[in-house]
Amino acid sequence: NSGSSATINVVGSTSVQPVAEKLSETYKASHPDVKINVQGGGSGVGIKSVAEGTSDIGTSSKSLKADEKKGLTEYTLGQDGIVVAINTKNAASDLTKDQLKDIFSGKITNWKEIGGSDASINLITREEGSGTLDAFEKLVMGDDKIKSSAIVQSSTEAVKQSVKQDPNAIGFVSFAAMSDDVKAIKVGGVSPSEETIADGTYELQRPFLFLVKGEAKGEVKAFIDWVMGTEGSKILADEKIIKAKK
Amino acid sequence: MNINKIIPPKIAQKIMNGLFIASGLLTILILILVLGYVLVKGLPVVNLEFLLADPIDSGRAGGIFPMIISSIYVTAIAGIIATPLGIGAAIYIVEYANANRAVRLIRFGAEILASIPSIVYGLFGLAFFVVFLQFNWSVLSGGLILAIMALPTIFQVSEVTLSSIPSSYREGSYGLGASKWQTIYRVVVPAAIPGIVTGIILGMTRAISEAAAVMFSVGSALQTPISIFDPGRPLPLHLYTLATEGISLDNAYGTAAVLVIIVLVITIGTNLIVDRYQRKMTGG
Amino acid sequence: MQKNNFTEFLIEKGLFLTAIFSIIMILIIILFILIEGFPAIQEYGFLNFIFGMNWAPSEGEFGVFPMIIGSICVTLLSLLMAVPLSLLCAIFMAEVAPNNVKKFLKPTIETLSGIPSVVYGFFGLIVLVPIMRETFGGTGFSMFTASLILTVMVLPTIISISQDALKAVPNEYREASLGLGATSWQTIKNIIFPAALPGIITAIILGMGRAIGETLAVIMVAGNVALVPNSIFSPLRTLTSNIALEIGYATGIHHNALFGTAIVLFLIIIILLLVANYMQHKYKIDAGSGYL
Amino acid sequence: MNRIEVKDLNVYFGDAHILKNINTEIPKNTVTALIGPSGCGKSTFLRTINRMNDLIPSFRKEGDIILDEEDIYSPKYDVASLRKKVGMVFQKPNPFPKSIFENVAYGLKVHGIDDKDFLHQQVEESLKAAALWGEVEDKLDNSAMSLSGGQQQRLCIARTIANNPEVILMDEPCSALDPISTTKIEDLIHKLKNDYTIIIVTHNMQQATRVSKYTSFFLNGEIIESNLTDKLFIEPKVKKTEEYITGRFG
Amino acid sequence: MNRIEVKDLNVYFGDAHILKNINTEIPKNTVTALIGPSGCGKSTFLRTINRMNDLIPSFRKEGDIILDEEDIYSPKYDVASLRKKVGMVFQKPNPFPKSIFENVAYGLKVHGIDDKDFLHQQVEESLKAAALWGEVEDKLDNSAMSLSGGQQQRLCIARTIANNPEVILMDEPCSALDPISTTKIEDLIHKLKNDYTIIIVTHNMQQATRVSKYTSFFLNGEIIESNLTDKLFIEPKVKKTEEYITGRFG
Ligand SMILES: Nc1ncnc2c1ncn2[C@@H]1O[C@H](COP(=O)(O)OP(=O)(O)OP(=O)(O)O)[C@@H](O)[C@H]1O
Ligand SMILES: Nc1ncnc2c1ncn2[C@@H]1O[C@H](COP(=O)(O)OP(=O)(O)OP(=O)(O)O)[C@@H](O)[C@H]1O
Ligand SMILES: [Mg+2]
Ligand SMILES: [Mg+2]
Ligand SMILES: O=P([O-])([O-])[O-]
Repeated sequence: NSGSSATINVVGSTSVQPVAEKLSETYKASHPDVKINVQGGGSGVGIKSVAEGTSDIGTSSKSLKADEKKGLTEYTLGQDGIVVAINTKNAASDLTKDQLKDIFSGKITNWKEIGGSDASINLITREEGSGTLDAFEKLVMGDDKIKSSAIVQSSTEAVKQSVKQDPNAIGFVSFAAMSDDVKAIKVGGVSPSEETIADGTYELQRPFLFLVKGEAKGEVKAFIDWVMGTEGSKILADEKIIKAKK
Repeated sequence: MNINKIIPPKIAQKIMNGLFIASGLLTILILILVLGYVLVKGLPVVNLEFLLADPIDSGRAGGIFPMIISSIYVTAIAGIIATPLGIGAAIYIVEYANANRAVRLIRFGAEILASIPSIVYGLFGLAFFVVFLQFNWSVLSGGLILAIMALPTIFQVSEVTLSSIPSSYREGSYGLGASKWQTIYRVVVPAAIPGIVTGIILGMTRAISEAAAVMFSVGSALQTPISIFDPGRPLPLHLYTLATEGISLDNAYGTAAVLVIIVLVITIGTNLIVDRYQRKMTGG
Repeated sequence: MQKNNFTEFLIEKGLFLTAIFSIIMILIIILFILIEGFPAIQEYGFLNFIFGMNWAPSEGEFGVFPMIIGSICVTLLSLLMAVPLSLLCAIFMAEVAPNNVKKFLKPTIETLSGIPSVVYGFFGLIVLVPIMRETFGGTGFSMFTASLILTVMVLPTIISISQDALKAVPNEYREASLGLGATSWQTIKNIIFPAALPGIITAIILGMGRAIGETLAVIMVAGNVALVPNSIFSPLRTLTSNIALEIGYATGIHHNALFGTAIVLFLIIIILLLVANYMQHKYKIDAGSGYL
Repeated sequence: MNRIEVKDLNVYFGDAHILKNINTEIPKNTVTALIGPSGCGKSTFLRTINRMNDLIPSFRKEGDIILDEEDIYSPKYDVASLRKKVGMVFQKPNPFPKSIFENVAYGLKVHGIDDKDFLHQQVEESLKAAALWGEVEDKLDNSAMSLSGGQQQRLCIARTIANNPEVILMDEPCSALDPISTTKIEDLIHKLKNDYTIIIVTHNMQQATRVSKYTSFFLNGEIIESNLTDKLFIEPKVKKTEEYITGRFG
Repeated sequence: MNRIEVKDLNVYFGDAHILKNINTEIPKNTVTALIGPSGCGKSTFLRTINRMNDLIPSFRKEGDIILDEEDIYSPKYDVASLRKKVGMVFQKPNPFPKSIFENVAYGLKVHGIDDKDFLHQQVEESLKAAALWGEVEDKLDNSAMSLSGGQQQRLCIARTIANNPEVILMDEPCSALDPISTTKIEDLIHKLKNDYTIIIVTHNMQQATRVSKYTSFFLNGEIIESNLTDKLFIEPKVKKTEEYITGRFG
């Protein structure tokens, strides 16, 4: 059904979903004849469905692997920061990337080793394949693996709630979804903010992507052009999706 | 029976009564805790605007009207399809089938259907209804998935109830020259109504509260579905997105509260009707 | 008459179609799962898949053994808690409670099954997990926490269906037993419960189906650690959680492996159902075939 | 003329041989009484005539039952129309869990009659014939399950005759009735016998003599003696019959 | 001495006033017969004495029933022991869906007896007393549901007396029985009456005169007349009673 009617199906990443919805809401106001359905499912579903042609635009919250890229055109909406979050009662506040790596790989197991009280560290990670985890692993863990006994949560909010409830927990969440009921840790002295993400000094970040099979055409192209244009960029900025400076 | 000698019947009765009442109270406590949790957290955001407005900003503001309509759509489709299929199959098994192996196979099939995880239904729905049958992301696809999910509950509960109907009712009817089908729909099914309704309620409450199974098939669209081929976003799915992506926990609870109230109204209403019906039939 | 018989014939065949509908659906679903899941099992090896201890898709490791244990443990533990509580409560409602309590209790309990799993998940995450952590130590995410949530989730199914089965037992039996001076507990135990047993077992099987199939709520409170749990307070991952957690991102062999998980789940469900059916068969009472 | 002919009938429930070599004829427009000790197979015999035993899985029969020259067990015989033609009052009253009115109207409705006035009139007439009208006319909408034992029995009689059968099988229709109601039911039987063929099971010898023209004596699944009622009771041919009807039996 | 005293008893089912101002006494170790037309409240009266009507939600009563000087409806009265003491044979035979043996042994087992030999002996004795032994001794393990109507009725009698009650309520215990079985049950009643208090509902006037010492005549929920059976049947005081027992009623 792609292209033939004035309906655009946007399918994929649940992290991108709210932004995509906001975009389609505004776009439809000025283009009443176009219908845009935003459907979640996850980045994998987005990549798969756009490759199979069942959706017009696939969305992803992580960069694609080489074999996934085949035949797809990527449009980067912007960067989302990954914030390492701890409980507001926790005294720790600044960690280096190496410390983070040691914490998540299980070499550091007690908060007192890194400036907190004497309590063991409860690790909260994300599920295999999540865009957030993908970025965190690439940027922090390097060749090390996250300790296999770490608690796995399947969504940004669930990680936030887990950290909010447990004074000894540590996890990582999307910058766009950050709020002050948990505490953001400085990484290597840099605290996450729109500026530090934009200029790349805050290193933990991942892209939000729109994917199209082949070249974008017709209504789909019009929509993507609009998204990448000034009006779209303004909305993306409101949603804390940050355009990289370089 | 030996237990009688160790614990006299009267004491046993007292102990068991204690246990019954304790478990009744425990269940009530759980009820109050869970329902109370949802209502206390959710009711503050529920007002007329919340019920009747479209969501704004992915649901951070505005209301949940399209979700209510979507929920009605998918649940109705599920009910319209699963109820006759479930009851029909139960009738066939209890009243017609006598080949024992086929019966056991069908029963076993229903039990398996009842145990399949909703997420697998979700994936199956995507592959089968959305892609293969070309129903696209629509309330129809979602409703069909929910129908398959609700089917085994309706079937199994109806089957048990139908087989507990005394055969003297059937004999009375056959004795008057009623055909098999007349006997079934005039005597046997009416006598089994209370149980069948329990099955339908349980099947439908499962359908109306399901998110994972429709996640990949209903479309998640924020606008109100008009035809069954339009995409929609049933309440549980909206709630799921609001809650897990950290969009608005308050509105998530509000959505949950609305859903709970809808279900509560439906179950209480149906139970009252069934109760009155049953008393009229049996003269209790 | 001729026409009448023809109608009857049509009705019978129509009902037959509805009856085999679930079989057809099952076959389609199984086929779908097999097609999607088979490549992974073939590539990774059936035994490696089932008995492998390590699940690490990024490294091409697909062992589901810890999840098999997780699913079975969580299901059994929750049934262990839910079945006695629900049956006692069903008896309470059918035989003991005053009329107005019954009238209020049944619909509200049924409403419990209309609360979305996500809500149970959040309830567990925000209310139950901290309590568990403070009471039993650890992270609070555990088999026990997940089982508690599942217990609450399957209560309505088991209670409502068993309660109906109990109520359907003809009053004559009750009167006959009470008339002999049996206490109401003796009447329940010796007469009513056995007569309602087929319905009660159906209730338990449906409850079991719900427990083993539940996903979203379990994900939020079980911890999802893919290791064999060593106590009921350890976190664990179930087969269904495994699918739900990763299916949104999985592509290629990883995607197939998740469907392989579903195949394993199917096998477990079939084994559990066979056991349940065997027990149902074994304890079925012979009600005779009398007519008077 | 014979309405029903039974030839070499043998009935089994599983291994138990319940009816043994039954050969008998039921003449048209008369009342035939079946007597015999409890458990001898009277109900089984009645239930074989309207194929009610078909519902019991372990049931098996040999021999034939011919109704109006047709074998009722032949595969092409329509069972529903058989049962419409051959009405039955069961031994244990088995009202439907419906209102009193619906119970009596049931047979008519099933056979396609839905004219309200006609239904009401038929229900009233049948209940009057079964001597129940006076007790229930104000509560036709109440559940039949709340009637007393004897009232339920009369309701089942009304339900059967409302359906206008040609043959009526009555399995102890007066067992739960007081003498006055019994008399009324017997009057009903007398009235019906001009147009209907009636088979009645009774334990009451006086009743058998009062209502029936023929009587068959069952014992252990066999018909020991069949004769005109007057003859059978006054000069029984078989010793066992005599012993039974004089109460010196066993 | 009086075993049971009934004082100003009124019974309602919902709005229906079923028993009206019943005042009567049931003397010890005698047989009292209750007679009256169908639907007059006899079963309801019996079921009020062993509190079986408690199971019917719409049941409501006023007045007192005193058994051995105790009010059986007082909150602290133990209902189970009341029903053990006051056994009942129901109007409609209601065997359990269990084996014949289990049916009869049920009461004993419930009261803690599990000695196998003793159970067997009791079951045999009770079945013999109820004149059923001969017919079922080879199939004690068969389901009680496969018995004939009269056999089920005798089974229920056996089940009740196996339980050794002190008071026995019998609601038309012989309605489905042939004359010979009836005689045997009447013999049983004669034997029991020396040690037990028996109340029997019967539609059979002869039976009432044969077995009972006292008779009460019920009509429309009221006791019209109570007297020694001989007196009541020979010279009834009330016109209605006379009309009823002579069959000229209504
Ligand atoms: N559960 C009930 N609800 C309402 N009315 C009832 C109920 N049970 C009995 N009745 C009514 O109470 C009256 C007395 O009933 P009962 O069973 O005591 O009569 P009975 O004297 O035993 O009659 P029978 O000889 O026919 O058994 C009847 O008119 C009957 O319709
Ligand atoms: N479903 C059954 N399975 C096995 N045996 C049965 C079944 N139904 C009846 N019987 C047996 O068949 C015999 C005849 O039963 P039937 O009901 O015909 O007796 P009946 O003459 O009507 O006796 P009653 O006067 O007591 O009603 C009995 O011995 C009974 O135990
Ligand atoms: Mg019989
Ligand atoms: Mg009565
Ligand atoms: O849904 P995701 O953005 O986590 O892929």
